[in-house]
Amino acid sequence: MNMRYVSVSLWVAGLLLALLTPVFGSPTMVDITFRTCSLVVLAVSWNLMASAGLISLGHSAFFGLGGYAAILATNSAGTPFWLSLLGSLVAGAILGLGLALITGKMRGIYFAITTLAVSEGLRVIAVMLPDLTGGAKGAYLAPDNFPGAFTVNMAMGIAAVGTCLIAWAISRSRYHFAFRAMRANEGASQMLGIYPLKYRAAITAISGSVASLAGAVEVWHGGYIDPALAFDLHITITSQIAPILGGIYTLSGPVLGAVATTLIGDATRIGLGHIEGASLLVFGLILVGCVLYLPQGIRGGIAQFLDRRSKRSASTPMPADAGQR
Amino acid sequence: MDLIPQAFSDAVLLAGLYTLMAVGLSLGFGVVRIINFAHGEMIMLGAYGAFWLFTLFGVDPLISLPALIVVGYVVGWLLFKGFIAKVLDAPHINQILLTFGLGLAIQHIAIILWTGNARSATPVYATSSFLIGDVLVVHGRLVAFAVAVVMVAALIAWLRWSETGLATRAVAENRAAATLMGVDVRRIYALSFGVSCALGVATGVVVSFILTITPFMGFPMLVKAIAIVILGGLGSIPGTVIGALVLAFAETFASYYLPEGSGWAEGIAFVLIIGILILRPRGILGEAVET
Amino acid sequence: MSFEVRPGQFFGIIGANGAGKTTLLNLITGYAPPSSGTIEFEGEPIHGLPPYRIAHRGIGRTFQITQPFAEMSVRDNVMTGALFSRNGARRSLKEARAMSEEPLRLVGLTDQADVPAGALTLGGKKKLELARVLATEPKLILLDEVMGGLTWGEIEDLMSTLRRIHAAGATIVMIEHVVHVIVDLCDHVFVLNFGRELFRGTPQDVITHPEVIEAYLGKPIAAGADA
Amino acid sequence: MTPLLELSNVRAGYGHSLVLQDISMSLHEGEIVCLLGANGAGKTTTTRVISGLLAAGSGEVRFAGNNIAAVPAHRRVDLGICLAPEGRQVFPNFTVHQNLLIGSYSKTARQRRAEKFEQVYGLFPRLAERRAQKAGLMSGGEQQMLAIGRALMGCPRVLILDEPSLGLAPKIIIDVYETVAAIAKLGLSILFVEQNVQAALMIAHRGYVIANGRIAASGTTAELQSTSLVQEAFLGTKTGTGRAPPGPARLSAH
Amino acid sequence: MRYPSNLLFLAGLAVALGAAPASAQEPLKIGAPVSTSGRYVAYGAQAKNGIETAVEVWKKVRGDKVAGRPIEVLFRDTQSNNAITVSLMNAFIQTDKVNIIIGPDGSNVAAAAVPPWKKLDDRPIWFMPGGSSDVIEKEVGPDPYFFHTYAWSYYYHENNVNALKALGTKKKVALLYSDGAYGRAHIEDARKYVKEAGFDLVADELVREGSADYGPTLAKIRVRRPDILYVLVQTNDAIQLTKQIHAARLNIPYLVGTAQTQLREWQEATGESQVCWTGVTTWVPGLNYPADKKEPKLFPSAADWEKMWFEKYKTSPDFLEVGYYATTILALLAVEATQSTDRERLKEWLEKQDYQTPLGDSRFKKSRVALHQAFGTMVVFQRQKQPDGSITSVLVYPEQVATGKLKPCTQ
Repeated sequence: MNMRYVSVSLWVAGLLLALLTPVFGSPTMVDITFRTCSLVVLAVSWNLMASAGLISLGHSAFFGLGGYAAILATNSAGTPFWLSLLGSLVAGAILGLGLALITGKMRGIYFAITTLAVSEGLRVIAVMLPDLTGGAKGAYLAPDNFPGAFTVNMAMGIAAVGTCLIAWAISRSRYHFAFRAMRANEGASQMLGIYPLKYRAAITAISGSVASLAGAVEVWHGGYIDPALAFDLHITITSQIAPILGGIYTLSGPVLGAVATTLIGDATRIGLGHIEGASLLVFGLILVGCVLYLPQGIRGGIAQFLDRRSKRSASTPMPADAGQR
Repeated sequence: MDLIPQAFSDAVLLAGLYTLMAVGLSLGFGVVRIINFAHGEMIMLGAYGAFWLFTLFGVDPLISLPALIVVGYVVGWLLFKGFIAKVLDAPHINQILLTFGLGLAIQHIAIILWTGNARSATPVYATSSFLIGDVLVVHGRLVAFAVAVVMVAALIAWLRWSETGLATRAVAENRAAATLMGVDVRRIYALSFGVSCALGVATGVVVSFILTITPFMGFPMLVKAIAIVILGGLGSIPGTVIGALVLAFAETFASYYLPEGSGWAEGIAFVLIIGILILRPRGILGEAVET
Repeated sequence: MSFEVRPGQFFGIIGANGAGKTTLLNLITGYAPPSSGTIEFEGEPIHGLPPYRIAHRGIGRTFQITQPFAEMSVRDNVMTGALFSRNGARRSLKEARAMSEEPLRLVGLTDQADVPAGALTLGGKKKLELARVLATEPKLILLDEVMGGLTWGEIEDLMSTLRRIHAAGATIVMIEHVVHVIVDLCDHVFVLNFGRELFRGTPQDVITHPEVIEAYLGKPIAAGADA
Repeated sequence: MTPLLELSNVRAGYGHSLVLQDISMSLHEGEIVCLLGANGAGKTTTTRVISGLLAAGSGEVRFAGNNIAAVPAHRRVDLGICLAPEGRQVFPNFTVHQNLLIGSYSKTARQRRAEKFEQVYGLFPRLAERRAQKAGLMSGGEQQMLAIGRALMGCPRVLILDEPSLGLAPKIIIDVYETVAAIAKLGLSILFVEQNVQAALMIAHRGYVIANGRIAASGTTAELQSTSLVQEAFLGTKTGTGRAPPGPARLSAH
Repeated sequence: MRYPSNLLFLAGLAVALGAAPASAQEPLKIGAPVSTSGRYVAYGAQAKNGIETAVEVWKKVRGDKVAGRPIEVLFRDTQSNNAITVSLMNAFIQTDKVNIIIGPDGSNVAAAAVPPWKKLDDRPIWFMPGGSSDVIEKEVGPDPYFFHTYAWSYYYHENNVNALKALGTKKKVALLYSDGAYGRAHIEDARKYVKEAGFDLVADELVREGSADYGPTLAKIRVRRPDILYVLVQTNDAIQLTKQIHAARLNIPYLVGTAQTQLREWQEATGESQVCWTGVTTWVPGLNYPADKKEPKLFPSAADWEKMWFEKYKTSPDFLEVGYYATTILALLAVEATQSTDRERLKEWLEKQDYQTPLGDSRFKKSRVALHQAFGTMVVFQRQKQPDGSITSVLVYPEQVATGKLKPCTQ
């Protein structure tokens, strides 16, 4: 029916929200939008890699690297805002490429653990080179030319919209075919002429660069960075909670999931902040509940719901092979 | 003074602890094929259990160990029946998220019950030591090592000689063939998940008097345990022992012989993991199990 | 073992289970390296090349255990073949889509083009693999037991499809268990047994050759069997 | 007399593909029945349905008169249905002895373990010699013996052997079949799957020929040997285009 | 600094009208970012206890209102997370329009809170009873509205080294610090003071935060035979490290710790191993500070206050709890005294006030960079075993408060 119409208008609404909130929104709205957009970037980025069959357990590596790249470029060379973001994009892409090269044919859990190891390794480097990074006590961004909160908020909005556009463009390109084929069966995909390493490198570079961008904008937003939180596993986890909650391997799923994750996170944090431990307890339980009862994510849940309704109204006959398992 | 004997002794004792830390995770993966991201929380629960029994009732951790192992088994069994069993056929990533969510919840239940204060049990042997020549051996570490050896030996013996242990290995090697032998695979899953959690709890008990207990102590240990399990090859118990030895020796010798080595030690471990995975994409002894 | 296939041939390979047929295909397509010997295609050595480069040379294959990209639609599966083959790089999605129509029609999957590949029957999946290979515009097609597990009707169907493809000029090497398919389709047959050549010749030669029949139906058990 | 094992109109498959279109067959107490057919015809799937590894989509599987559709695979071993699966599937890191031990894991079998060990080691002296050897290091023929021995340890009433000759040299195949014949003398019912028609017909009482998920022919050994139907099912010598798919051909009633 | 002139005007108007009825209904809003989940949860709980107790005592002594306005404390969970802290600070200032901010607790979240606060022109008075890291001080700079009610990291080492000077400066010192935020924030000043005092620095070793085995580092220190082991690690590490040092039988006469030695967490978890350790702190049970003369009920003597706390919580207080208590009371007094929430007026009052709190003198002084710093008076104490077997804190420095002498360890 007019599902397409609904989804297009939702996309447009989201896009406007991301780009107009910094202009017109109240401080609370600006803040929530900023964090949502940040998570959108990370979630879409994570989902891009997952779509090619590469499950990352180290997305914080990109995020943290982006943050440090921005702060180093700005503090040491006075790099202006936009240029520092570009630097982070490049740094993330290089790390992504490197990851693709060292992981080679690794798949599944081995790839995931390697990404985790890369993230932890970068954290150790950040901790152990205090002269460069400020070490564990962290470092402040000291810009000569702070572009203003509005610009930073806007940058995150643009980053989110841009990341979604990249994901959309990929979904309409030949790359989409290669990634899905690799995810389904990397061996068989080769027989169709797909060179897995090439596409692996492409997707890790793209995914890594946008995740780094999120880290860079966050640094400009918060003005402070330290290794424990830049390379926090929590970042990795939220950037995969969001797509899985929303609907993995889809375009809209990570975005839906990012919105839901941010809202649930805020609700539990503000609603239960006065009880020690309660907010993350509830968050954990919600996570468990979602995995158990919404295995296809919010998107899948909605689709199933609509499907069931249309089935009931049309009372379609059971398919012929219903007898099989 | 020659530090090599001391370094060697430190590394071996640490390897014992690391083995115990990782062996439960390894068993859980080998049989159920799930990496339990709440394994660290089992360690944490074990540590709190031993701590409270020691502090409130004066029960020595070594005496409470058997009872806590049973509790750990039951908790693991319940977690399996209540949650894990429902995602056995789900994608890996969903399973990871489920166990991560469980871990997060358990962590914060611990905060609500016991606050976030740091604690540690203080039996006498935790801080006494003796010398063999120039080599200093801390009783507490030796105790932990002994417990680790006994537990791992018991696990291996159980897997090798008991009827159920054999069935467990059969399931790990070939689910379908095990079913054809009359083995109830689901029951073995629940059982080995329980044993895996019991081993986590046992780890917690022995670190309760060596390390600091907080609701967050589990996660860094989990990361380390995953590293060891991957190093050794997923699901292989001898591999886990080798992985623990490699990691303990690398860390200890780096700490002794590199400038600021203690700080870099962890980084070395991760470089090692990446290196070994590049050379042997399935870990050192990783042939036995396919993923 | 040595053999050669000439352009335009319809070459059949038969042999009992475990005779090494699939290994042979894996060697040709680069999934396994040969421990010794050479494999040449159009006069150039191809052994040791990775599978995707062999695909780029114009060799396509299907898998004995079908390997469709389950979550992609049937058409998308076929389009993937069109997009990444020799000439795929210069192709737009639109062209690839247009190109996938013909293979889909040939194997008779046009009606199911928008169904996820995982939802096809075994026969459907075998046809899909064939269509996917055809979309790569191969000079040489290697078929690994495409008939296995199909109903008679499906087999007849697929046979006529293969005839059309062959008639269109493709060189085909097919491994098959269903011997009558080989007999009907092929102009050359190669019989493998325990990793070695047992016999080669025309289909009629093969099915009347006593050694072949023995390899297929087994030797009578002489020594000491008491039943 | 009701057959010990009976399949009627069984359909089964994996995911969306139906492998068994319609299978009906039976096995009586003390009988040796072979299931013949080309690769991919559905032989292994049939054994998986009988052993419970795969649920039948429709149709009935009856054992000793009871429908066992709802009985899970591991409980069927208790009933006495033991399968030596295709490709042997021994536990490679177990010793020979441990493989046999786990073979008698089921409750019924456990009580008769000592007796069974004696029997299996008697039947397979080679296994007795290599009892401490890791199964994964043994030759194909030895592994096959082990797989059969392991199935025997489960105190089967029906022993199902899925392609015991697969990948073995002819001489070894003879060994394997000699053993099967010897096992048959112990009085249990045997259903075995074969591609090697000659070998199979030497020891079986009756046979079914399965093609494309249906029973294409059935009959006594003599009947199957004397006709060209088997050869036809395998080699398709009597082919013609546009021919209707062959229905099950019954050669004789029994 | 530029202030919007209309804000000044409004402030003036508010003063002119005194406690106008309209503003009387408006509650006094205190923004309290506390880490009630995540890794700083122990600190968060203490911070919360401190503020809650202060408000309770205030209500008992002065009634439910301050300057005619009800008191509203907005506790918000930082989840021990940088990004959340940033958004909390923004929300406090922009959305909730809080009048005063007290917190946050853990050093990293405290550090993260600085830029968002500094960025906003209408930032309220900010009390920080937690973070001690010198990067925070440098980043805040000489900001007029920032009130640090805790000791900066270098205070620790100035006091610690002064106490050690009593031993003579011929001593060999081994420094041991963690690669975590605490160790990194402290090591430079510790080195500086140790060297300036003329001690012989024989070892300077780094350990990993959360390490399971300090054996290698301790073995390296052992061979240098130091007289003083000076340790800079946070509480969690300190617990396991203290036990390992005890077990390692290093035979070092003086074991010098910093903040953690005062914490009951550390004391309870280390058992016999804590004997002989010194600590440096702003608060220790048994301080003999008298009650304040003007506000004896809000600021009773240290001993009375400790008793009150013990009755409520059944444990003795930790320094964060005292710090948050004293800070909150000070904030309420400021509002009450000025009858205003205007930051200029509050600042002026705060700069002039002088109370004797359970945590010592409340006067704000200049520190290295920052303009306002109070409650930085530190004492050095040693955990000594008493004849009855109990282990107590004996004050050894400064002399005015000392109740005993620094004794070498006998192992």
